[in-house]
Amino acid sequence: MSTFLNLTVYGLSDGAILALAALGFVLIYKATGVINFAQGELLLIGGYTLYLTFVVFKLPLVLAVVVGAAIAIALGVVIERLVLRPLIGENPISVIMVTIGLAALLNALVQIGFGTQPVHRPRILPDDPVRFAGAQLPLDRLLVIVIAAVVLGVFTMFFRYSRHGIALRAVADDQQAALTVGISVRRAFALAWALAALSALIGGVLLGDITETSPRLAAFGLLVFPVVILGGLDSVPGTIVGGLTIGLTANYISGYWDAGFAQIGPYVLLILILLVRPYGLFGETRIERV
Amino acid sequence: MTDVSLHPAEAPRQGSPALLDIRGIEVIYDEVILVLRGLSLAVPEGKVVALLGSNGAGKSTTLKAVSGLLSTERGEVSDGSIVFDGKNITHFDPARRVRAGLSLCMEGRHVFEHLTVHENLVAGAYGRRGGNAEDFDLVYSFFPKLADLRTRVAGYLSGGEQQMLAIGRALMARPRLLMLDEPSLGLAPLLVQEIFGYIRNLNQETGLTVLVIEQNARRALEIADHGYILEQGRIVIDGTAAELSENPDVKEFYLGMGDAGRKNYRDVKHYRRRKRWL
Amino acid sequence: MSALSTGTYFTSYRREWALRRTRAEYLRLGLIVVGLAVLPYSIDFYWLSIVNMILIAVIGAVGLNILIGYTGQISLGQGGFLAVGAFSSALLYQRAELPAPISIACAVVITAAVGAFFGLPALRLKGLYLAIATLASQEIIVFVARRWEFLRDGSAPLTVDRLHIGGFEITRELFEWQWYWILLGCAALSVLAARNLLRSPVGRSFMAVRDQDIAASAIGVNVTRAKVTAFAVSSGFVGFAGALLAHYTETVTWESFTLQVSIVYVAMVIVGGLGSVAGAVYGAIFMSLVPVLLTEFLVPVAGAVDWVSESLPAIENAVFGLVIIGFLLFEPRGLDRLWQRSKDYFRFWPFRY
Amino acid sequence: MSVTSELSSGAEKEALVRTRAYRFELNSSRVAVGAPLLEVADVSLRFGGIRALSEVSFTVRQGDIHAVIGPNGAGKSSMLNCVSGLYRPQRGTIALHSVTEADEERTHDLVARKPHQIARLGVARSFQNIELFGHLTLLENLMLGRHSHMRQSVLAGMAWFGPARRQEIEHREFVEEVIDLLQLQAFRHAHVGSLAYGVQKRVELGRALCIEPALLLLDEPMAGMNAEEKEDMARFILDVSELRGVTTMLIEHDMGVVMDLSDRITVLDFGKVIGDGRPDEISANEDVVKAYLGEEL
Amino acid sequence: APGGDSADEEGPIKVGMIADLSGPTSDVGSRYHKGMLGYVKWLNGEGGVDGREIEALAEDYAYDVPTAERLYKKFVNEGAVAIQGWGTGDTEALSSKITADHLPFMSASYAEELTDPGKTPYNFVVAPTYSDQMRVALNWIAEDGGGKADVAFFHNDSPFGLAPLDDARTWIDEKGLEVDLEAYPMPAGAANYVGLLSQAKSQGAKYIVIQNVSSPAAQVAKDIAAQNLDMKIVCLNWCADELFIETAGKAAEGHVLVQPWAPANSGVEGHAVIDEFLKGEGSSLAEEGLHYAQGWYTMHAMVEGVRGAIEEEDLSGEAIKDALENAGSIDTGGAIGDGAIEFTADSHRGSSATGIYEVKKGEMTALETGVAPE
Ligand SMILES: Nc1ncnc2c1ncn2[C@@H]1O[C@H](COP(=O)(O)OP(=O)(O)OP(=O)(O)O)[C@@H](O)[C@H]1O
Ligand SMILES: Nc1ncnc2c1ncn2[C@@H]1O[C@H](COP(=O)(O)OP(=O)(O)OP(=O)(O)O)[C@@H](O)[C@H]1O
Ligand SMILES: [Mg+2]
Ligand SMILES: [Mg+2]
Repeated sequence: MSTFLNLTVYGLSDGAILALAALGFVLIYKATGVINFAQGELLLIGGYTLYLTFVVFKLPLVLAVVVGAAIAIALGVVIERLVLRPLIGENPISVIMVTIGLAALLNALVQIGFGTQPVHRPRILPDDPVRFAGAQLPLDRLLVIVIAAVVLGVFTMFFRYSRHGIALRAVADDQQAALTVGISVRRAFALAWALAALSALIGGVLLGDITETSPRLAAFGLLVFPVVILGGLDSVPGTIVGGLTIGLTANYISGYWDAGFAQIGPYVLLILILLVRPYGLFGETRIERV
Repeated sequence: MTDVSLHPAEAPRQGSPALLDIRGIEVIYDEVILVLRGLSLAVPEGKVVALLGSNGAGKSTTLKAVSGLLSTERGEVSDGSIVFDGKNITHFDPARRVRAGLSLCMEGRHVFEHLTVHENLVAGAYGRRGGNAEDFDLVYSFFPKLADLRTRVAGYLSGGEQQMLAIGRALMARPRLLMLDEPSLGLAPLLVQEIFGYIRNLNQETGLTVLVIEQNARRALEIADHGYILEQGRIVIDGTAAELSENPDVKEFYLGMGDAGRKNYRDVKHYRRRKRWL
Repeated sequence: MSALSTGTYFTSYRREWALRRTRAEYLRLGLIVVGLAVLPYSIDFYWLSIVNMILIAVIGAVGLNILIGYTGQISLGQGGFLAVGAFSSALLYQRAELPAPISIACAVVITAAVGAFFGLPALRLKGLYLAIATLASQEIIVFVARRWEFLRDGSAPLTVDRLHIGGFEITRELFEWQWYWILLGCAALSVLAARNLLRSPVGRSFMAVRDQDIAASAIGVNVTRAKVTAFAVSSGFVGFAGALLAHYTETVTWESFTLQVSIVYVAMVIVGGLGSVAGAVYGAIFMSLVPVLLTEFLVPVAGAVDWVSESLPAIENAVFGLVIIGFLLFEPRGLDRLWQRSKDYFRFWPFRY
Repeated sequence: MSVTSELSSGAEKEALVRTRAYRFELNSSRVAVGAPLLEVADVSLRFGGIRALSEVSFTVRQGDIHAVIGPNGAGKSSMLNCVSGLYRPQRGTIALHSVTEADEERTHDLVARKPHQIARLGVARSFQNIELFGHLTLLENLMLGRHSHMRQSVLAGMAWFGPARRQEIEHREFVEEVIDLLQLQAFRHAHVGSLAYGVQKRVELGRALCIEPALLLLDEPMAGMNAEEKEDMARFILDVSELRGVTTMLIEHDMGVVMDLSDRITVLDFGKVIGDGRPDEISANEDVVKAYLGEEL
Repeated sequence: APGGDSADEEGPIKVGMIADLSGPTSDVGSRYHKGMLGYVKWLNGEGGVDGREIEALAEDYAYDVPTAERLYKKFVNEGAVAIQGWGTGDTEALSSKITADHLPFMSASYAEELTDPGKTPYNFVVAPTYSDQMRVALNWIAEDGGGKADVAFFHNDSPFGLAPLDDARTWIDEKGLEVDLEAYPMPAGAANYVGLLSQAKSQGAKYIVIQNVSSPAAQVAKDIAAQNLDMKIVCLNWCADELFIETAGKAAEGHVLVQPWAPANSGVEGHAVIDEFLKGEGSSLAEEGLHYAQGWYTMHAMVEGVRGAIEEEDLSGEAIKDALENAGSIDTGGAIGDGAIEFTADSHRGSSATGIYEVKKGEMTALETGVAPE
């Protein structure tokens, strides 16, 4: 029982971070129709940004987070402006390729700036364990779950009900029509990238806290794919369900079965789910009428 | 025939000062395809103007140039200027034109497929912070059917329903000039009748200025004050609606009338005719 | 009159179907042939080895382009299918001792079958959902290759004996040289076969599925069959490339077939130009050469400055990323399109249009 | 059967067909003129809570131009989609009759079949919003219309020389005839995506004809055209119907076109049949006028 | 033709180096590579080999096997007389080629099967193999556990991770150790290993032997601390280093590292020369870490082969191989194992002794040094 509880907490916290990473991915996809292969790198940049503000610049924590967020948002906007805007209206596959190039570039920039070794920064989250139902539960993981839940909740509400949320979805549907109603497609795209970078910052910082801040953070980005597919590429709530499903599955597999399968477990699950629901659990069915 | 000017660019502009004044614009796509070749037209405040022309003449391109959509299709205005309400808007970005009071209802409806009807309308009022209850009431009063469909996903509506939504959405921006690109496309006769009725009402009740592209020339000339005929990127004829309806060429090619009323489609023969103005 | 006109049509079809029509095109073809013939005599064997790897990549990229560019089914499973081809041929040649041509042929068939199997989700999935489902196939295939001991020689990786076909054997001294001719032949055949296929009904059905699958089904194209065939054909090419890779590199290990490989292949297809056989060729050349040339170019430049030489690899990667981004910003439709454009430019010169 | 036709006598028609020297029969149906070709019975179709069609029944007879009209959202396109297999109705039957070479009568249940199988039975169609293969040339689009008549061999295709090329030539001749019929010669090698709207509509008709249709389904072939272009399109549809005997089902909102061209009209409203009859009967039907026509005509 | 053209001429002696400087193992790969380059620079400063300089043909392959294959050909083409590789992937992929091309090859992949000249005559393994390290670890665990112990073996989910497993089982049987050994593959890129730990816990394991790189090992240490588990990690080679300690922080305390290369703080005599050299470069071994010394002495071993070949006036791959096999004991001043590297014609196992360290106050503190499996 205590093992189960433990695995559940760890699974949920892994899942929460995955959901944060996936959130940015979904935002970008939904608004701009771009599959962002640099999502893992945004996570990486997020982790290093806090290192920069907190350790290198020695800012107090709160300020470090605020400045970090500003940097992340600026980065998102710059990427959109320099790299993606010129490609508005091009074949989505070409745009995918650009994000692959972007991933290589961002990764290399981190390496140039911070080297290939892990960097060390003081932990932000308290890591004393709490005892509950006979299990030793790590406080930091519990906090990760709470923080991620709040962030995801805010994003979901924003997307569903706010005027800007609707505008982002409108842009995703039909850019020309969005222009005719006065929505600035460029601003919407920039907003999507900024929000994606922001959520990646939160994810990267949390992940860095419970693991390490090193170039390896980027590898976590690959897991975003099964997450978003499970949830549905364009569903914000889907990322939460997808993230938690993948997090829990991987942890249960490695707790009760062969941990090696934890690596491909998510993919097998993904294929099975796609066979039943081709647009993921919550994805929008593409409207095809003739 | 006599009253119809064959050279509109040189013709004196009649009536009140134009709300929209297009002065000799040239549009090219892809840096090679020249579509509009020095097109000029004027839409006076408070009037309904119809723009007619066969497929590919450049009607939609004209509206795209006015609303600033060309850049999304690798097109650009390479010469001439577009003046709206006294301001040269040729190089404004689209959002700014909407805020200035230009609203375009695109050909082929272009509703936001995955949004509900209501969300479509909210998006329509984006430039005005989402619109207020009054705006929604106005739209729902013009299109009562939309009120029933409020929560339906727009992509699954039938063509006519989508067309109403598209016009409703354009109205949410409270435009001064509403541009409609083939609003009757694919609509049932009763609806075409209704939609043109709405347009007339809008114009008469709210003083909204309208520029409408239409293939159904008869309907368009019924509600329009003024008409332009566009062929191969140039205005070839313009005049008041009444003048145009009497023009024999317009009658033959746009109104489908033989010498004695409407021609039966079974009587059409295989031969190529030539429009006299070309 | 009508008899006459059908008669003329008949002769004109042939002319229409010739792959090259104008004199300039023949001239260009001639130049390419001459270039390819003198190439192995004009470069050293390191550069020849790069050419050989490019030739293998050409086969794989042409195959992948059939799937992505012509059928519109994005696949990130290329690395996995290369692995299937490589392991199949290596095992059949090494353990079952089949002659190389037969083992390679079998590898093509096996990979086509595996590809068709992993293509089954494509029947229900669209676009990017499919792309990620194929990512799953990549991960699963590599997982199997990593875990399955049968695919190793004890604890060492699978080694493949030097290629011999009948009495002919590749020699150590002429290794790259002999392989060049073999691979050039294989690549040329593959390119030709792909171009032919794509103007036959099967190829057209691929493109129909890509452009408008609902309309395709309504005019009698069996969309299911077209998609599965596309996966099989594409994987067949990839399997061919994988098998050649196994014999050429003489060692087969799962670590050669990572996701990175899949991504590089997708990059070849996109940078080259989607839906163009020639584009796939250009893309394979470009993506293989850029990193090599970058190093050649940057190492001497960087040698002087200490800081630079320490982060040189990272700088190389950054430049590589920049090259891809810059290139796609410059011409999002790929090298093939760039080529067409420059041809147009000279045709219309000095007029702009 | 046709109300007014300048080519009322069979001999006259035949003569015209002969002078134009067509080698290929476009019409692939051997059902006798006037006999039922398509029988739709009790078809109901729902999308979630929306009833697109309820208990729709009607019959299309060989040789007719059969129009389906009705307000927007009435279910006309959905009906067509059910016939061509793109939608599967929850209830009802759709039967297509055919006569084999050996004069055996056959009935095919279309509800159980996939779209490509239905196309193979000779049901060809065009779409409301043009659905051409935009990146392909006009020729390739039309050759795709021949797809179900061609053998599909990967290996032969790769080899090209031999059977593949022979087959290509054979079918190309058919396609050239359709090009000739629809006067598309000028655009053979153009990518259809860049063609003018009206031409695209014609290409779509051509692609359908290449199937050698037993039944031709046209969804608003004249939408977005001006009077002149409509006249051209009307002429093509009449040619196909009168000269080549192809049975046609037509959805159209232009009442002039519908009344002039069709032999029979079915009217749908809210998924139900509210009228079925000859054009003169329909224009006199009060329900139809109220639900659909308004003051038009 | 391949095989060291420039071999017999005057001028620099070229050695190819395939390094991971930007790939997944670049954290240690770059340290190791720097050590090699440092040695070359130092040696050339000292006058090179018999008056001839060593020229390092070094390039990054980012742990990408096809790139490694390409670089190999490039180095051969440029006349390298020997090759320094790095990881398991490139070592495996190149082993048949170096055999065919007669080029001596060393790398940081210490798989046991590479020590058999009958199979891979040109591969030289300078350090104790993974299997030897494992044997030492098992011996130590058996003793530390009071003769009996339950051991969980956490390994990288690949042939590299599995390399010592079979030998370990055989060893347990042969030596009659009362050790219960269970193997668990570690999924790559996981954010925690609690699942594995709870499996190990239900197995009753008190010792976790880890055959993986240091980042995941450090994560295991953190998870053990977070879970308050009574388990001791025994890291082999690639996770037994300063990186493990730095990354795991205080969670590293008390865990055991089996590391054949002497840590920077050991003060072994062989490190003096390195420190001296690094001082001139504005750095120190403490800063560069033990993998620097590992690279340094691996290069040293190879150069000793080259030196022998030059003495025979035949700078071919065969000659270097023969020289290495007959060089006798190559002294490293205690930098590795029991201090020396020695190859013979029958065995390319350069050394078999290793040190055992405990993490105390963030330092590697020797428990035993120079322990060979027996
Ligand atoms: N994005 C584009 N790129 C290239 N050419 C274009 C583009 N859009 C339109 N054209 C060309 O410009 C010409 C005019 O097109 P436009 O859409 O303005 O015509 P239209 O008068 O609206 O016709 P329709 O009645 O068919 O809507 C056509 O010949 C068309 O092929
Ligand atoms: N794929 C679909 N999913 C959900 N609802 C659909 C779908 N296709 C059609 N509908 C619904 O079925 C009803 C009938 O639509 P249909 O397209 O058949 O109308 P129509 O008679 O062709 O109208 P129009 O003349 O405007 O084209 C509409 O309410 C439409 O919203
Ligand atoms: Mg238009
Ligand atoms: Mg319809």
